[in-house]
Amino acid sequence: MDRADSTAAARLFSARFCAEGVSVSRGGARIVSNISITLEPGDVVILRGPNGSGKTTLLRAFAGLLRIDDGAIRVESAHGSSVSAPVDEPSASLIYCGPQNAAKAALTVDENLRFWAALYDAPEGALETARTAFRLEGYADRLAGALSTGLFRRLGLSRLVLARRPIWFVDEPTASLDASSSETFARYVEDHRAAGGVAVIATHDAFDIAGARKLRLAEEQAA
Amino acid sequence: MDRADSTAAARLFSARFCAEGVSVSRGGARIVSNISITLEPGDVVILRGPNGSGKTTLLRAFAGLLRIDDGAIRVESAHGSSVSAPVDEPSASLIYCGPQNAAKAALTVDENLRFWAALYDAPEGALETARTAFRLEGYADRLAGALSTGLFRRLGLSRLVLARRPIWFVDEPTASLDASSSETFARYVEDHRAAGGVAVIATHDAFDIAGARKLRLAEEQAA
Amino acid sequence: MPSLYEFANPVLFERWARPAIPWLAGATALMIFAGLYYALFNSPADYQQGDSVRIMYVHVPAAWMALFCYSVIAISSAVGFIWKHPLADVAAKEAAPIGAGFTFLALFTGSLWGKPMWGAWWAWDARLTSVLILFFLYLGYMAIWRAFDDKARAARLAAILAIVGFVNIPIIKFSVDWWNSLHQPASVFRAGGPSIHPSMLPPLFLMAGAYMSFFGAALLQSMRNELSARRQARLERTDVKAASTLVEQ
Amino acid sequence: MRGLRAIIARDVTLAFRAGGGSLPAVAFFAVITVLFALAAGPDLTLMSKIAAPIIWTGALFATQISLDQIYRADREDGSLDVIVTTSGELALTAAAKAAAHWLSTGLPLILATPVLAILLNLESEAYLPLLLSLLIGTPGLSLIGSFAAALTVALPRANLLISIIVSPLYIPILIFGAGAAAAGAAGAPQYAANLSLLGAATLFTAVIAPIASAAALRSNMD
Amino acid sequence: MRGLRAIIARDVTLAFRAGGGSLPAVAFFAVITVLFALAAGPDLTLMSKIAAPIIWTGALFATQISLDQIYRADREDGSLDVIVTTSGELALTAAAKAAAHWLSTGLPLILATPVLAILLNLESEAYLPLLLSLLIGTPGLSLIGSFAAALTVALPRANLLISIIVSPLYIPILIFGAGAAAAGAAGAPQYAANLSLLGAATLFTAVIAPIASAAALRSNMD
Ligand code: HEM
Ligand SMILES: Nc1ncnc2c1ncn2[C@@H]1O[C@H](COP(=O)(O)OP(=O)(O)OP(=O)(O)O)[C@@H](O)[C@H]1O
Ligand SMILES: Nc1ncnc2c1ncn2[C@@H]1O[C@H](COP(=O)(O)OP(=O)(O)OP(=O)(O)O)[C@@H](O)[C@H]1O
Ligand SMILES: [Mg+2]
Ligand SMILES: [Mg+2]
Repeated sequence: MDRADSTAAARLFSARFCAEGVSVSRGGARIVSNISITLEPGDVVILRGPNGSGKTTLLRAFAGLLRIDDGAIRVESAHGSSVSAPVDEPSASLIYCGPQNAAKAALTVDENLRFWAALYDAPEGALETARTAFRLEGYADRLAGALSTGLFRRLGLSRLVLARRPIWFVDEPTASLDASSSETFARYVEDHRAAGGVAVIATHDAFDIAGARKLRLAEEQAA
Repeated sequence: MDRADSTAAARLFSARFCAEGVSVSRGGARIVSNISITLEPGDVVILRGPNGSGKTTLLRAFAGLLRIDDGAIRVESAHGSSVSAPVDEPSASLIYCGPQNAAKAALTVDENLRFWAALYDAPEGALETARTAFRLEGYADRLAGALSTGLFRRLGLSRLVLARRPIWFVDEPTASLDASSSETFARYVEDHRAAGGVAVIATHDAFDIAGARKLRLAEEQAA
Repeated sequence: MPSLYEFANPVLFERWARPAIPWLAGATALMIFAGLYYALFNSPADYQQGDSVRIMYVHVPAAWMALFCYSVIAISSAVGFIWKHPLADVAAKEAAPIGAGFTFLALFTGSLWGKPMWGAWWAWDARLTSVLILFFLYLGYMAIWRAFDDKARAARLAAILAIVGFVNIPIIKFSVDWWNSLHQPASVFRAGGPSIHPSMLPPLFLMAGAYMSFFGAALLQSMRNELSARRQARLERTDVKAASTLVEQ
Repeated sequence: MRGLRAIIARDVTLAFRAGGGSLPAVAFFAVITVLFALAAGPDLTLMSKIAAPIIWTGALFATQISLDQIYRADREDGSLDVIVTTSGELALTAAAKAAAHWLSTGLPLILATPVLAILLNLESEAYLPLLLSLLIGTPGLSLIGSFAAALTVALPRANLLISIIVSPLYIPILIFGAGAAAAGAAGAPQYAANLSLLGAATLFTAVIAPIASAAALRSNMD
Repeated sequence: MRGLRAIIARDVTLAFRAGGGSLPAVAFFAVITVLFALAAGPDLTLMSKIAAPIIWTGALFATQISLDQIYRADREDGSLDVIVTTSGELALTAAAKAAAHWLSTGLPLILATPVLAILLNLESEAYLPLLLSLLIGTPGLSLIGSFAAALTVALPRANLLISIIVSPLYIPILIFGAGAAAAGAAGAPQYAANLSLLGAATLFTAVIAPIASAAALRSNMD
């Protein structure tokens, strides 16, 4: 999406994300506990923390992809009305982009994009926009399985473009991207926040967004 | 492996790696062409380049895991005698650590380590060393499939410890590692070079090793 | 009056289950003894089958229990799934091995009986196969419980399977009527009253009663074991790893 | 609707592409049938007696062998997250996945049946009942199977568990299906009854299985 | 040696763990047999006639269904790189992979045969020839199968191709194996001849298949 485009979309995005006292367990062990956070339109959070601290766990729980033990998760329109609570019924205003890329190796780049476009009910031109946003034009007919690691990651990230959802949870987006692609992604996040979008980005990289809140997941000091 | 240990191993490692005019194709298209490089004992190369420029391709070719179109690859003992040419007969002095981690999700961390130890014919204590080198002690009986991305990567990298081979080709080692684990890895590479080892490390991260050569694969190889 | 939920809460459960177990065990012993006495010495040999008919007193109640235990599992699963009641999940889980045991007993004794009656240990008719399949259903149900470390998830998934699998019970029950079969149709629990010789009924019902109270005793005991094992596991887990929290940087 | 159609189209494409996931099951079954005929020797009447049961078993087989892939592949590459979070009604999505599975296993099997039936020396009056029973019954198999797949999606490799779970649930369809095929071939009066019971079983499954699959998928999110 | 033993141990562990890779093939086959017998109805003499061919077909089936996994799983998670680069002699490694496959499919099938044979009403004098023929023949199936797996390891999902490649190669073993089982049951004189031809076929395979697999694996590196 070029910049003018997405800024024009500012009126679309006005969702607030709100988690209160969220605790999540995995394999019977408590991984994160009592997490509260409120994200107003335009808020971007960069989430850090050592390996195994629960970043992925938390993002998946926020996106309604993991059952929470305690607490509440709400997505509200900025006017205060509750749009939906993601647990059990993942909300149509959220998107989670995990470390896997949700693309099929046996389909071409374009076939993958078209499949997502249908699922996210993206409009006509979105495919083109997604292709250019992450510079995949040259690979339209390439099998996704024959892409390099970073190109495959770019394909995965292009879901963000197709989905056009206000609330993003993105997990290690830049893990195998080259410098210029990371840059592209960062600009794309800035456009998203300018349009009133919300994003939580888990990363280990030097990746940064001006004005983003920095949060850290760390093991509780043993009480 | 703690530092004293590996420095003591210095006499072991004295292999030289030599590639001359190497060209590699994939899916019918030439990806890298006419690459020549010689690595003396103690040389570390940090290989960079945009996504799709052929870093992975090159490392796999060096490690004898990909057929080369042209050129020659030799591993020599430092005294000049040719130990082996990796194509068709991958050399016992090389190890390639790719973006996948070669670990089985359905086996525990320790079972994976023990399997590698057998393949690399590692001595008794090596298992313990590998566990501590990448701080996996707490996870010995955890199924590898239930590790976080970064912990899984650490498990994958611990092959380097078990294999104790002089020539390393490591592909995006730090991609999902937290800062302290990247640090651990860097120290580990330094020990390796101090012991006379050779390493080529492809990365997009800010990762660096003092005194390492920096090489760059420039072209993005579009379809 | 306590609500159903309170009645089934683990502490209360312990309070009434513990004393109930010896009574049930005693009843089992008595009825087994009486039933076997009747079955072996005080009931007529069949005019066709001779003494091998006596396998019936072991076989038939076991087959009934196989169906009954599965129904217990399905009902407690539904309660556990809908009202999220942990005791119901535990009851379903612990009823499964017992039910599988009865199913195996029915298969085994039926097979023993089949050799003199039909000339083969096994025949491919719907009744026999569907009991075999019921055995698979039990195995699948137990396998789901075993496959997941996370007990809450295992409970939900096992419950879904048990409820869906319940549709098979009527099919097993009525397969003899619907499908070509060597096996005889129901002669006790059937429309129009029992059609077997009245003197065979007392030992049959005594054995059925014995199986029933055995089921009760075994179920309560293994539920108690499971509950205390879970308490233990919970106690042990707290000191494993601290959960993470968010801090602003 | 657009999403559901896309899911079906994609799954069928994947099945047929590059040796795919579920189409091979039919080829597989055909090969096994030929080899079985070879192993059983040249007794044609024997063959013709077991032709219909063999083909019905083949339907079970072709369905079962590919179940594992219905959700697991999507889960492993992250697509399942996308599918779950974009589906308006998860039960409908589950139904679409089952439909795609039928299109790439049940349907090819039905298309292959006339050829296999010739190889197995099926009597000519048995063709129609067999095909009809397959047409009515196999969608039920895919529906039940995809439920089992949803139940076990989180387990690393669950083939064993799936086959244990699925076999009891297949029984009604198998009994009525094979029964209809046999009765139809013999001109027996139970033919119609068996067919309508088969239809009822499949319809019932079509209602229950997607709901149960959706519940299982939700419980399996992690 | 240490590496080869580790490969066998790991593959067998994986097969048996969590519903594993190839063990289920046997369970799968058992379930299919049960369902087939149910579909075929209660004719016991018919059953006893086809019991041995069914079990031999089951051996092919159990072998074939799990071939796909022999190398592909290792390739996808990167283990194949490790195995290839550490193996002194790749043909020996290929033989070890085939041995592991046999231990987790052929052997369990042989162990399950007595039970399945009871269910299928096999005549008592047919047990020994059947078991003997399986014991001699199934290693050949695993060896041939692992060659086909090596040949197709680079293809995304190659089940179809594998079954096409493998079925003609299986024919000799199937003919001598099923032939030996039948002749032995009937007390026919061809019994010994069939068994020794079967043994010869398996031995020949044991020499050729690992070498061919190694060559195929090398050509498939990328
Ligand atoms: C492995 C083989 C067998 C299995 C799995 C089996 C299974 C069953 C089942 C499930 C029932 C309960 C029926 C109901 O409540 O409606 C039952 C009852 C019965 N079975 Fe079997 N059976 C087997 C062999 C036999 C044999 C060989 C005989 C004797 C010829 C036999 C005689 C009976 C009788 C008399 C009943 C009581 C029927 C009634 O009064 O309701 N069964 N069996
Ligand atoms: N399926 C699972 N079953 C059991 N435990 C799990 C599972 N997945 C993750 N865990 C554990 O939960 C903890 C948190 O994992 P998570 O993936 O959320 O960490 P993370 O912060 O994303 O780490 P990374 O930086 O390595 O990605 C880890 O200890 C991990 O081993
Ligand atoms: N199996 C394959 N078949 C055909 N082309 C391939 C295959 N694998 C990779 N390629 C292509 O080869 C080129 C180089 O890929 P390679 O993986 O070596 O890049 P890379 O430098 O490692 O990139 P990255 O930084 O993204 O990991 C890319 O254009 C890629 O699409
Ligand atoms: Mg993570
Ligand atoms: Mg790369």
